[in-house]
Amino acid sequence: MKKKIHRRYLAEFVARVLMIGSFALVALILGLILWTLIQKGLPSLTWEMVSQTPKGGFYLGKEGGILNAILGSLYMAGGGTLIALIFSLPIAIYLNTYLGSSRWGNYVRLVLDILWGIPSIVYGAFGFIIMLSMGMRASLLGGTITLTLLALPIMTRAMDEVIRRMPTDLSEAALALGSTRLEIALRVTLPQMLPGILTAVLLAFGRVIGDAASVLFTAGYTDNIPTTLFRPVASLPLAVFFQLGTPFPEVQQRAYASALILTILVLILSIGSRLISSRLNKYTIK
Amino acid sequence: MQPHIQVKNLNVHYGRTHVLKDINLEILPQQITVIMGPSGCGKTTLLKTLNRFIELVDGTRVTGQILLDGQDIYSNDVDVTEVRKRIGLLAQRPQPLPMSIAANVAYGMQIHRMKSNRQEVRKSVQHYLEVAGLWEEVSHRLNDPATSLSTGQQQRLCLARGLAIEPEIILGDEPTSALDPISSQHIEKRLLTLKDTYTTIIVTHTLRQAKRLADQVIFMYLGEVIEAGPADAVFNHPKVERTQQYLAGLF
Amino acid sequence: MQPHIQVKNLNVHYGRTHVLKDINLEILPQQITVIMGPSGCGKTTLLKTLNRFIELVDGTRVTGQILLDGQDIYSNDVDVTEVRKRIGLLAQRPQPLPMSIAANVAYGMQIHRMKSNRQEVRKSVQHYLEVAGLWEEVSHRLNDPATSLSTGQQQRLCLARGLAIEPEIILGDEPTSALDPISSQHIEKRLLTLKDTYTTIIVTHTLRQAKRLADQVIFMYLGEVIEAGPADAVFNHPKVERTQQYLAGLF
Amino acid sequence: MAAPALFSKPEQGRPQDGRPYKLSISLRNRLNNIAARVFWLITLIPVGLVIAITVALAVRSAPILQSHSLVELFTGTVWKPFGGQFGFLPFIAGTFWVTTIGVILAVPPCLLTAFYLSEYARPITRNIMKPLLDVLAAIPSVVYGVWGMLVIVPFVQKTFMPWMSSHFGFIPLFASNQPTGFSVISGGVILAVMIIPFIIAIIYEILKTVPQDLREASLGLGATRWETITLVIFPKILPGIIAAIVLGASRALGETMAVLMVVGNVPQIPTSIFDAAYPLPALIANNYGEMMSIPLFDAALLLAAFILLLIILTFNVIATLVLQRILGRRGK
Amino acid sequence: SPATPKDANASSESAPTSGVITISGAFALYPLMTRWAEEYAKLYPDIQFDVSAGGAGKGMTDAISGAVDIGMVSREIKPEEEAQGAYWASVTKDAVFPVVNASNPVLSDLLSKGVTQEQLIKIYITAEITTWGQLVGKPEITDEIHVYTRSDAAGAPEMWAKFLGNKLQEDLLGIGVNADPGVLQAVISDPLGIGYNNLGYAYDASTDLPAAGAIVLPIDINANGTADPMELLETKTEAIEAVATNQYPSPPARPLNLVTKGKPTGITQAFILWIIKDGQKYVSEAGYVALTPDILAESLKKIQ
Ligand SMILES: Nc1ncnc2c1ncn2[C@@H]1O[C@H](COP(=O)(O)OP(=O)(O)OP(=O)(O)O)[C@@H](O)[C@H]1O
Ligand SMILES: Nc1ncnc2c1ncn2[C@@H]1O[C@H](COP(=O)(O)OP(=O)(O)OP(=O)(O)O)[C@@H](O)[C@H]1O
Ligand SMILES: [Mg+2]
Ligand SMILES: [Mg+2]
Repeated sequence: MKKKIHRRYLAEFVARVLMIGSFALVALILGLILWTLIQKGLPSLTWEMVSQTPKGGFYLGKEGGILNAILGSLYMAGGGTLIALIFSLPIAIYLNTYLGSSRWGNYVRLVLDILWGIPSIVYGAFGFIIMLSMGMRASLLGGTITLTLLALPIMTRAMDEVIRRMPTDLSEAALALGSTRLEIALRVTLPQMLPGILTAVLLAFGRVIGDAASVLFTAGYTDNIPTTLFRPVASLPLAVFFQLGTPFPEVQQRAYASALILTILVLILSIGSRLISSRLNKYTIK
Repeated sequence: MQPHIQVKNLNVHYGRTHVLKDINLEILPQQITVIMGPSGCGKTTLLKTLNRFIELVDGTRVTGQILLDGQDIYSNDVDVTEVRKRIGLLAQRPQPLPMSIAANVAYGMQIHRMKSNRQEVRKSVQHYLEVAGLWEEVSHRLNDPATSLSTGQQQRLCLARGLAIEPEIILGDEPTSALDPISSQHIEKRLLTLKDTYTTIIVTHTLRQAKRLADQVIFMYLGEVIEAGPADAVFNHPKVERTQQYLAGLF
Repeated sequence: MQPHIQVKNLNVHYGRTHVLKDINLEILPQQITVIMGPSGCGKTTLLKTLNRFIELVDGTRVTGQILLDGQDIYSNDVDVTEVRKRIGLLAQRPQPLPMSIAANVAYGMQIHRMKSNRQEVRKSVQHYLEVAGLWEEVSHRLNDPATSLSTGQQQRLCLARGLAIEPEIILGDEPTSALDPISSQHIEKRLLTLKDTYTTIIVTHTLRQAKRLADQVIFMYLGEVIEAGPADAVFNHPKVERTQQYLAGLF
Repeated sequence: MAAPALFSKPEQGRPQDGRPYKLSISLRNRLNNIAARVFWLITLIPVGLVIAITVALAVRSAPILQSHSLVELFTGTVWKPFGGQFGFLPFIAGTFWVTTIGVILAVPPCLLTAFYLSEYARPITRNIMKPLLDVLAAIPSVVYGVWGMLVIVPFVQKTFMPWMSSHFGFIPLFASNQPTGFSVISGGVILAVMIIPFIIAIIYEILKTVPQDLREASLGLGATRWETITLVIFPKILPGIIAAIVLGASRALGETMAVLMVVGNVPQIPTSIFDAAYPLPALIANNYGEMMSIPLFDAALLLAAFILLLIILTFNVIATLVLQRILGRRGK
Repeated sequence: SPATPKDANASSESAPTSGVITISGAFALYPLMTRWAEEYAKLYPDIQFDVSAGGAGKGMTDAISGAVDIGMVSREIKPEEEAQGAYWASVTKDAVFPVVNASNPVLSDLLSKGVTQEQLIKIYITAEITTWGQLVGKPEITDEIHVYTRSDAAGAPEMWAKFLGNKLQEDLLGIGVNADPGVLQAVISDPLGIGYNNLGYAYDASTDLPAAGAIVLPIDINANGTADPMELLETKTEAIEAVATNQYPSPPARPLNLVTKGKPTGITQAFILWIIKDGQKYVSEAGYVALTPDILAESLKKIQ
């Protein structure tokens, strides 16, 4: 009964070493990137950075902050993610609860995978063309819609892959009580799959809050705090992009600080929502 | 008496396997019908056919008719949800829903909007948990997840949940298989009292239970109904040799 | 006789719930020990503690000792896999592995490299399916997915699969609950023949089955062992009032 | 006994034989049906979007298709748009190389890490790791790109490439023709790092849907955890794993900024992993500014997007077919 | 309430003093533009600015398509663009300088001899010179030249190509790196690298010297085989001086332009005029090169 050297245990051991190894590798890379951000960004991360808008000389290394970009990103990414959620949840539910493994479902999945693979810059350009043809200029509205489109495929597909694997016993148990599919979706599938759905939402949120190319075209940039839907709006990734592009080392440092702010925002959101979900999570069936 | 359910020339195939063969049955209202037969003979399949669960399994083919009060439940314009509400199935493997113990029982009442306020729902939850003989064990932990119950407790929970939607017809697939004799008897008693309101179909492997409960008995073997009729007749004067053997095989 | 398993001061908590309380037991080798008790009293928990399954549930706390041939199975240098191979558990809810029927039975033999070639594996698969009384029903569809079996068939499959790894100790959690009496008896007979090779612990709710099988009996109630001893003594001269009541409550 | 009709009729809402008042089933069903219809309509959004994008790209890339033959566009290797030469082959090859390397590098650690997190790791490790993965998915591409330039490119140039080419230089795949570190491999590494959080997160969630009973069934037979993973869990969720990898690869195909910052952007067909390459998204991103101001160039760039779309489509269709193959074989 | 101009020299009196001006385009002009915008908004608090970067081409596209009021373009305007209505005025000047790594193996030779336009063509266009030894006439040195160029379409590479025999960006050889800081970074971390950067990147604003780790390669403009003092641009001040006085060739020096769709009107016109007149005093403060008076006058004429 004592641990013996045996081929099987060797395999287990090797596998475990490999797993811990790759976990360590992933964690290391993660750490390395975060460390780069912290090391380069922390020194210039001041309260001024998050509480003020850029003053005229901000990009020349003078005073100011990126409050405009923080708010802009939160508005656009938050709005985009929420709107995308409104659409992707029904799609994911429809694909699984209503359709099962039908052909149409697979077409929709294929379509979503394609959308997911299209570079965001194409979304940006596409949105730009459409906005031009409608006489619109770069604006909060345009940016939010584009980010919605960007978030939709990953959110839907990630949810879909998780919901797809819900045990059939569970939906049968609910069906036997005379539930309609809608009721199963809302009262059984959602609570049971909540962690997976949350992960999907967070992945999509991360994707859109970090994307620069699409908002460059459709949301533009400004040093002002957004006030209406129809004016250009700043965003964090563009702030990073612009600051990195300046010749001044102190401004480039601020780029890292901006990226760090974005990271912290996402971290807070992720931890917060996961905490809430683990509360609700107590009833899931393992 | 008008039969509540009529099964006519029912055949069920899973892919190439022919599982139910030419079943013809009449289930009488306000009686307990017990289905018996060796493991794998098609009892669960028959029950699943009665509430249209069978169509959830890929690759099944159902032919023949099942008439509920004279209406074919497989006809196109029938509303499946309605069928399943009226014909409640207690599955062989108890499967709690991902919610608390109380919410499991309340679920059906809520979706069917059977109660007008929380107070009533709470009262009903208690009532049906008592009917299933689970109330005492869980009254102090109604908000625990239903998965934290033991298998037997889960089975009783599913029973409570199934009765709570007040179906017309109860299909019980070995509803006491995981229970100790005392709990079983508690439930049997309930089924007997409820008999006048419901039409009940029970699958069981326990001959004693069958004898205690049955008004009508159906014997199945290899996908066929080999004998069916009033309990008394079937148990005491089985006509078919197989049934005799089966009954004799028990002790 | 040296006890095969010794349970000393065992306490198990699920979170705040104290489920097993101060259990002390000795399981003798080459005997069948039957555990009885009302639903929810902790039988499954006890079995899961014996093969260290309990640690897979989040938030459990186990204190006390379980000695297998004198070695504490919860000590740090013990290999869990080895424990689980030596103490085979037949779960209360049969759970087929997502593979074919034959592969389910062969699974254990293959990971333990118990057979040297395919031919032998195939022979063993047949052998154990016969032991479980399933061979006839499935011999023509060994490559079908195991999930396409009926619940009772799945239960027998899990039995075959569990016996195939030739454990020293068999823990059976109501291993015949979904079976008809004839299949049950087939399995009971097998368990009796295998008794000399294995140490067997069975949970059952059927008093008759218990009487047919038991060398030793353990009565549990609300997480405690209230009476334990040789079958004859416990069934015929129960010392504890609860046991008397329980035995009387049957029929 | 006059039983109520099974068919959905409005009278169903009335109280029946003294039983409590219920919301009529037909109303709930109507809700359900309305939901089904609305949901169906919503699924049309992505479909419509793909069609719209395809049509838009096709229309806008039409000018170049009129003046250049498809063969010329797809087999040409010279990219001099102002000289009228539009050879897309280097870009297609670049896309292929970088994505392939990225996915190959990402998949094994992703699988192992997801398995580790779900099957072995203590809850605390999990709870720390998951938000970090969320963060990793959110860091802007430019930051990855800069990080790649600061860390990966020098590492490849000064350490990895010399070592590889001194040991394996005789294999053309590892020859150092362009010893700057801006290379296919750097792009692949960055891509791998960028898609890792997506793949791990999705596989992890899929692993969480595997019923605990199944693990117990295998462990109860004395299987080790690794055997349980490889023999039971892996086959069970294989379709999900493939889907997760396909999603990761699709992301890799479309990633732009980070890759273009480290990949060298030389329109040539790479023959070694240390050669520079020029993937399609990089082509679009590098020149997006000039789009629309010069018509034929505009058409060429949109054709690049169109080609990328076709590549993603082909890739996904192949993946779907492979998946169906696997499922089909298992069905037997 | 209409704001009263605090500046007596305010341009056209009739121009409205409130509204929104949107601007996008070249990264090169972005920092300076935000400065101008701020100063101008101090004078006319009711005028709001939305300034965005994104590259010269983006500025051009946006301006032509009417997506913004002003596009910032750091290159020459092409005939096609003019045909589509692009109207421009030069507002400041920039130049591209070749840079090499500070630990280049033949650094002293390079600094004493400089490189001629001819040699640069052989490196960047025809690939006739591939080693540093070849470049300085010491064939025993076989270190390869690692050529870096810009991957993104922008003013700098266009001007650089134009300087190298009137070529196009697509003719430039070398590893493509994104944006000015990218090329600089690549050269700084590669001892065998050569690249080219705009003024602001080639030199460090705070030290007045070339960016740390990099050396600005003197161009032997008069092709006399040595780097004369005026060709050896050791500080930023010297470089600005050389560009401002047209001693540094043009291209690679070039004016930076503001583009509008058609001749600007209203507040846009007023703002550009202000830039050309009063705005010029912020140019050198931000490290840019002021235009010569004649070019400024020409711009003024175009806008007024
Ligand atoms: N995960 C859990 N969390 C909290 N309580 C639990 C959990 N699992 C079981 N319990 C409780 O522990 C007690 C013992 O459970 P156990 O499954 O051992 O009962 P059992 O004797 O096997 O019952 P049965 O005959 O119904 O299977 C029950 O009251 C049950 O509700
Ligand atoms: N999905 C399926 N595909 C193929 N065959 C199936 C499937 N489900 C069940 N069967 C077969 O159909 C037969 C009847 O199954 P059913 O579940 O109705 O039996 P049962 O009478 O309920 O048995 P038990 O008492 O063991 O529950 C069995 O032989 C079973 O193997
Ligand atoms: Mg059954
Ligand atoms: Mg139990």
